[in-house]
Amino acid sequence: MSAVTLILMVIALLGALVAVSVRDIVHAIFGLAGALLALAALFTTLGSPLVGAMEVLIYVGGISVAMIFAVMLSPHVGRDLRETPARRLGAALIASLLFAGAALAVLSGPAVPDTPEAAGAFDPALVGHALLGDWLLAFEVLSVVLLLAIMGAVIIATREPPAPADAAPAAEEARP
Amino acid sequence: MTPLTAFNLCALALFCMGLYGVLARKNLIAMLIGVELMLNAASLNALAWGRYGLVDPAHAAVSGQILVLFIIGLAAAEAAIALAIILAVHRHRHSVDVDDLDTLEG
Amino acid sequence: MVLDTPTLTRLALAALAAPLCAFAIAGLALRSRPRAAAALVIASGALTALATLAILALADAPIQQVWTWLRVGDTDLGFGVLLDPRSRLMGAVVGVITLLVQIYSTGYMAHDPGRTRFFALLALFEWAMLGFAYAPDLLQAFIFWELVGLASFFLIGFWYDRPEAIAAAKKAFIMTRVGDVAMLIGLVLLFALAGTLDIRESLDRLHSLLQGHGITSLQVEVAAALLFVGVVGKSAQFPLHTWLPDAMAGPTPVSALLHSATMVAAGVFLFARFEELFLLAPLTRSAALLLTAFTALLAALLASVQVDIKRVWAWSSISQLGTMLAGLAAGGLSSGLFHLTTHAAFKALLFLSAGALIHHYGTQDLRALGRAGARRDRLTMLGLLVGAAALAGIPGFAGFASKEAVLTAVHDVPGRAAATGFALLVIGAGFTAYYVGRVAFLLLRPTAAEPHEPTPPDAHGHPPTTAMSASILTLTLITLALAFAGPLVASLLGQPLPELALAHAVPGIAAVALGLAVAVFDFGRKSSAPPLFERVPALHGLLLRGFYVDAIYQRVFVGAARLCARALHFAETRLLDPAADGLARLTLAMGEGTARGQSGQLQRYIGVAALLLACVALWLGFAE
Amino acid sequence: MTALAPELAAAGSAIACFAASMARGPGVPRLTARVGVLGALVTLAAALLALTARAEPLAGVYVVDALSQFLKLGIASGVLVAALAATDSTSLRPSARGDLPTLIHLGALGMMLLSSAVELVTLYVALELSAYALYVLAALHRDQRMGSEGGARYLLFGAAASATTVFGITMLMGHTGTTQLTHLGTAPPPAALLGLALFLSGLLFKLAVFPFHAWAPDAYEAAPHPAATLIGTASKVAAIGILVRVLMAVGHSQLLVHLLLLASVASMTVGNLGALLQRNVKRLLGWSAIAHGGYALIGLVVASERGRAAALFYAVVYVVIGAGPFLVVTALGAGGRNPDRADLQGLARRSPLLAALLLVGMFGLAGIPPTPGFAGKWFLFVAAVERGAFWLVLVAAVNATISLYYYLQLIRDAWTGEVSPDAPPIVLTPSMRLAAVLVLAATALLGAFPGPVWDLAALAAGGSLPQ
Repeated sequence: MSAVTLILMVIALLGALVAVSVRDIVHAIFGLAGALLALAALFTTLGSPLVGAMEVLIYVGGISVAMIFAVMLSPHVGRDLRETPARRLGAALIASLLFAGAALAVLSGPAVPDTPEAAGAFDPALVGHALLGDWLLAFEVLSVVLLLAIMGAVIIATREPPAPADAAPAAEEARP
Repeated sequence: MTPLTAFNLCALALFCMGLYGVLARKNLIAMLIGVELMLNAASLNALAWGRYGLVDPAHAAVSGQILVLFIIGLAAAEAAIALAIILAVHRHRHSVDVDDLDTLEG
Repeated sequence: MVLDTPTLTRLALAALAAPLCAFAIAGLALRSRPRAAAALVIASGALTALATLAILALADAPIQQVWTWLRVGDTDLGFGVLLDPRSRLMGAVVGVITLLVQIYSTGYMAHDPGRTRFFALLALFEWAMLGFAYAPDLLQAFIFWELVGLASFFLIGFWYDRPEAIAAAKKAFIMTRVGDVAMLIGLVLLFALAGTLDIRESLDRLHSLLQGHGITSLQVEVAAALLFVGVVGKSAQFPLHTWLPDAMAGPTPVSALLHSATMVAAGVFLFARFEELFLLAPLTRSAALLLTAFTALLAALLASVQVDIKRVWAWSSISQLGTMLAGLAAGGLSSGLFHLTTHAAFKALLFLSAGALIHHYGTQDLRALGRAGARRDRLTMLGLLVGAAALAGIPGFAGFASKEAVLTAVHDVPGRAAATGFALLVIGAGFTAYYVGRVAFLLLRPTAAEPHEPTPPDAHGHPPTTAMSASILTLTLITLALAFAGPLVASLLGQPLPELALAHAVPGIAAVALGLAVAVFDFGRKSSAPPLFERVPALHGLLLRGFYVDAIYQRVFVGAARLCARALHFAETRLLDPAADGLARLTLAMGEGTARGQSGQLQRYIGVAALLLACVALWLGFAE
Repeated sequence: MTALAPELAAAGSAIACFAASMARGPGVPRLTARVGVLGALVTLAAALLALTARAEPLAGVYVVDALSQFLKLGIASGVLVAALAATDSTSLRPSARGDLPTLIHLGALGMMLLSSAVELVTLYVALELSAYALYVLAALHRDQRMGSEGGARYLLFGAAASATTVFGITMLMGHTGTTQLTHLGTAPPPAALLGLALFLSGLLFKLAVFPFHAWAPDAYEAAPHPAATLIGTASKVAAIGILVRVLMAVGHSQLLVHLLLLASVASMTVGNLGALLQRNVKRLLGWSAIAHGGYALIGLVVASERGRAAALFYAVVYVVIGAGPFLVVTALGAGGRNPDRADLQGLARRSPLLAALLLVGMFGLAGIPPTPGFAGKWFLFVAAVERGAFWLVLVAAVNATISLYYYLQLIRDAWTGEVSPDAPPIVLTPSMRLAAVLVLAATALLGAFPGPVWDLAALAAGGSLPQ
């Protein structure tokens, strides 16, 4: 394992730490973006430049930016995130317990033989063939999911048109 | 420690940090950040297994990459819906604090 | 004449189908036509009564017919009927008593706006009880057992706009449920031990398995004990008895039915149905004997201090049920079931005549009824007195023969437990005679108005209608006739009633005589022109006139009784009631806690899920 | 083509509804709802037609077998009820009317794909399709505060669960070297077992069982009534079905049995206790659904073919008995309002049909014979007793006894309560009537003759995966 890989891992973890712990939501999103960039680089070192590129395009360029927009679109919310120590402690306890247990399980299992790199396997053309071969159905379903997501996001995010007459005002709040 | 184990542990750490974010954060967007970290941990794990571990590289390494591509695609869809719902919550509540989601109780 | 198997099966099915159809039609289609509904229900009741009587009289060997509905592996699930002597007897009791109560109800409920619902529920009640009596397998028995509980829940809470009726219905439901859960566990255990749902086959298999050491006697004891807990709940035995007196909140015909042929009788019949199981479990049997005999005494004591006539009869039911169960626990199948039969008749009679008085005078207070002139309702009072004589166990009346049979059966069992039980039962019999006499005197010889006048009689009362009087008269005749039915029941069940030796009978008769005598002294004395009173001092003058005797009696006998009753009352209101309430409240509170934990704590729930996953991970990590 | 008919019908229905909702004019919601019903009918017919179809359109990735076709039948039935409920436009906020049918059919498509997927990546994508459709459905009443909040909570819990699932998939995939269910093997190393546990958490979330249950009452309450119907019926079938398929492939290891046992016992208890004091009918149904998920898991805990068959049977039966109460809620909840117990008072006088529907549904949920709910519990209990899981049956029986309390209370409210004077008259659309009659008839039929469906379930549970 090269030093570059190690450094990238550290950057990803530090970015993640920033993303889940800083008090400014915008900083947290930048932390996420940093972690994602480091991950994209890691993906490339793992022989998957295609996936790395997708990560940058969709995650960093799409999702993170959408989050920034969402923050900007919610003007009543301060950028300040303040959690009580008890809450953080409880969350940290659960997360570290899970980490400890899973790490034990990972380390205690039979050592997986380290196979050398199989050069042909990482040709993007192979990925393309696989997508339109074995995973054709999943690929098609993914397109339906994306359509659904666009539709859903549009439906939910659009402001309600002024209520027609048949919407009784009593039904406005179901529970007092 | 083999590189594979290192990658596995790194992914696991990312996953647990994401989980921490989901559990500790009050802001809905910040919780969503935690979820994205968890998903990326899965991506890293899948690619690491595809690169180092799998017995049948010609087929299985590709399946790791395929899975990650699907994860990225689905995450984008999920984020779109999630952000739309968060904005809808904000319209009613003027808040995106999870503790304020108290209309449904009991 | 003996009918063949197909005819009998068809009769049994008709007896089951009639009330169900009546319930469905009356409940769904005749909601706005109460008279038609009542007529339909009574017609179905008559059909059922005739069919059950025919089955009782015209059958020979036991018949079991099951139609399989589902088959899973080796276990059949179906619906069927089992017509053996026990179920035939029980079925006839249910059919006849229900019919009479239904006829009576046309008068009693004539002015109630919900009487369609009432009659529909009566039909449901009959169907459930009959289905239980004829059930050939464990599951069917349990289902109908639950339906009996369900129907009584609806009937006790019939006047749903009265809070006490709702409370009583809930109490009955929750308390019997405690027993039901235990019983369900027992039934499942029985099924698991014997590997079949068929009741008779499972009992046979249990017997051979026990002999072949396929199962331990402890397992059998546990199964029997669990079933017995179900009996305790359903038949209102100590300590699950407190729901029955409260169940008075239902209409009086319901009480009559509930206390005689259905509901509480279901517990006794369950014991009789599984008699063979209990015979294999001597420990449970002894405990059951002691507990039920104790209940018999305790309830008799409490009945002695009630002023509400329905409550007196309610406590007396608990006491009499204890007596029946003690007889069954002593192995006296025919004596126990004989007492069940006579009790069904005379208790229904007592409730129906009490209901007629209540209906007429608008009060349930014994003293007020007496002062209002209850004795002028001659037919009603005749019925009440015949029933009372039977209940008291006066020789020549129905209750005497059956109670003595039970006492003898208990006496014949060797061992200290049975001896104790016998003593408790005898004392209980004495108190029974005492409170019966007390009721009779308070009604017949009213004292002058007390300073704290109980609720004034309702001026808008109605005298008993013809239907009511006819029912009471019929039941009176049945009660009188049943005094001589002992040998018939014994030959039906194939187990002779125990010989009535003088040595066994003397304590019982003496206790009854003593109890009656004390009642006479206690309540007959203050009257102005007492014909009984003049005859009694001629017999017991010395004893009665002695001031100290009176004082001692007051202090020791009645005082002790009162004290005991008060202590028991205290224990009941302060310990048992809160315990039962507490149980219910605990369950509800747990529900509340579960719902509260929900209040928007999204992350807490994700946290719990993650924590559990972390535990799994740790467990897996360390397991390796 | 026959083999894929149900999926194609669901996809076609979604497209048709989408097209109908694009039209302009005041009649569009009604038109869309009708197209939705038509589509649901076609889907059900297709599911019936394809019931005996067997095919492997994409070997090792997607199979059409006895299990998948049985599940599709159940899903299609649930979708039909939901689509019929969606015609009651008064129960929907105006903003939700046009889009509801499209989303219902998209969700159905996801569930159907889920029941046939035998490869982890495909399974994951199908799972997400059905999940996203349900998230949007739950948040569809976004003009109400409740709608958006319920949607947010459902989505965030669901997103965390699905991230866990996919992490589990990567662990499984890594340790076993395959993404095909049949090749996973039955004796994986501990890390793979952990992966399996993480993977299952997503499926348990979908079934709403402990500890992934908490979303159910919220989502039920927040979602429009027809959407809640879909979440409460068809979605359960898919979840149980995929659990059965996964367990058939990986075998019942000790760990899994313990996990499922915990989930089952805890769900029954938590669900029933939560429902005990609910006055809001939909929340009550949400809690009781958790308990029913627990009952169904009994069949998987006992790890026998008969147990799996019983679980499948219970899931499909639950569609029928669970649908009735949801239809009642739909009819009573005008403007997306959630009826509570006070609204049920005197229902028998206001609408005997609805009261009968409620009665039958509650009897079914309580497991009182001769409803199919009883047969379902009976099969589960017999399967458990056969395998010696005596005390599991006890826990279930005690829970069923507790549940009687709140089911009977609803019946009592509906049948003996007084009609409040300001209660508006209940107007049932013809489609709602049809739905009510269909559910009643199906309940009666299934209750009297559970045999054929049981045979189908047994066939589905016995069919091994193609190697």
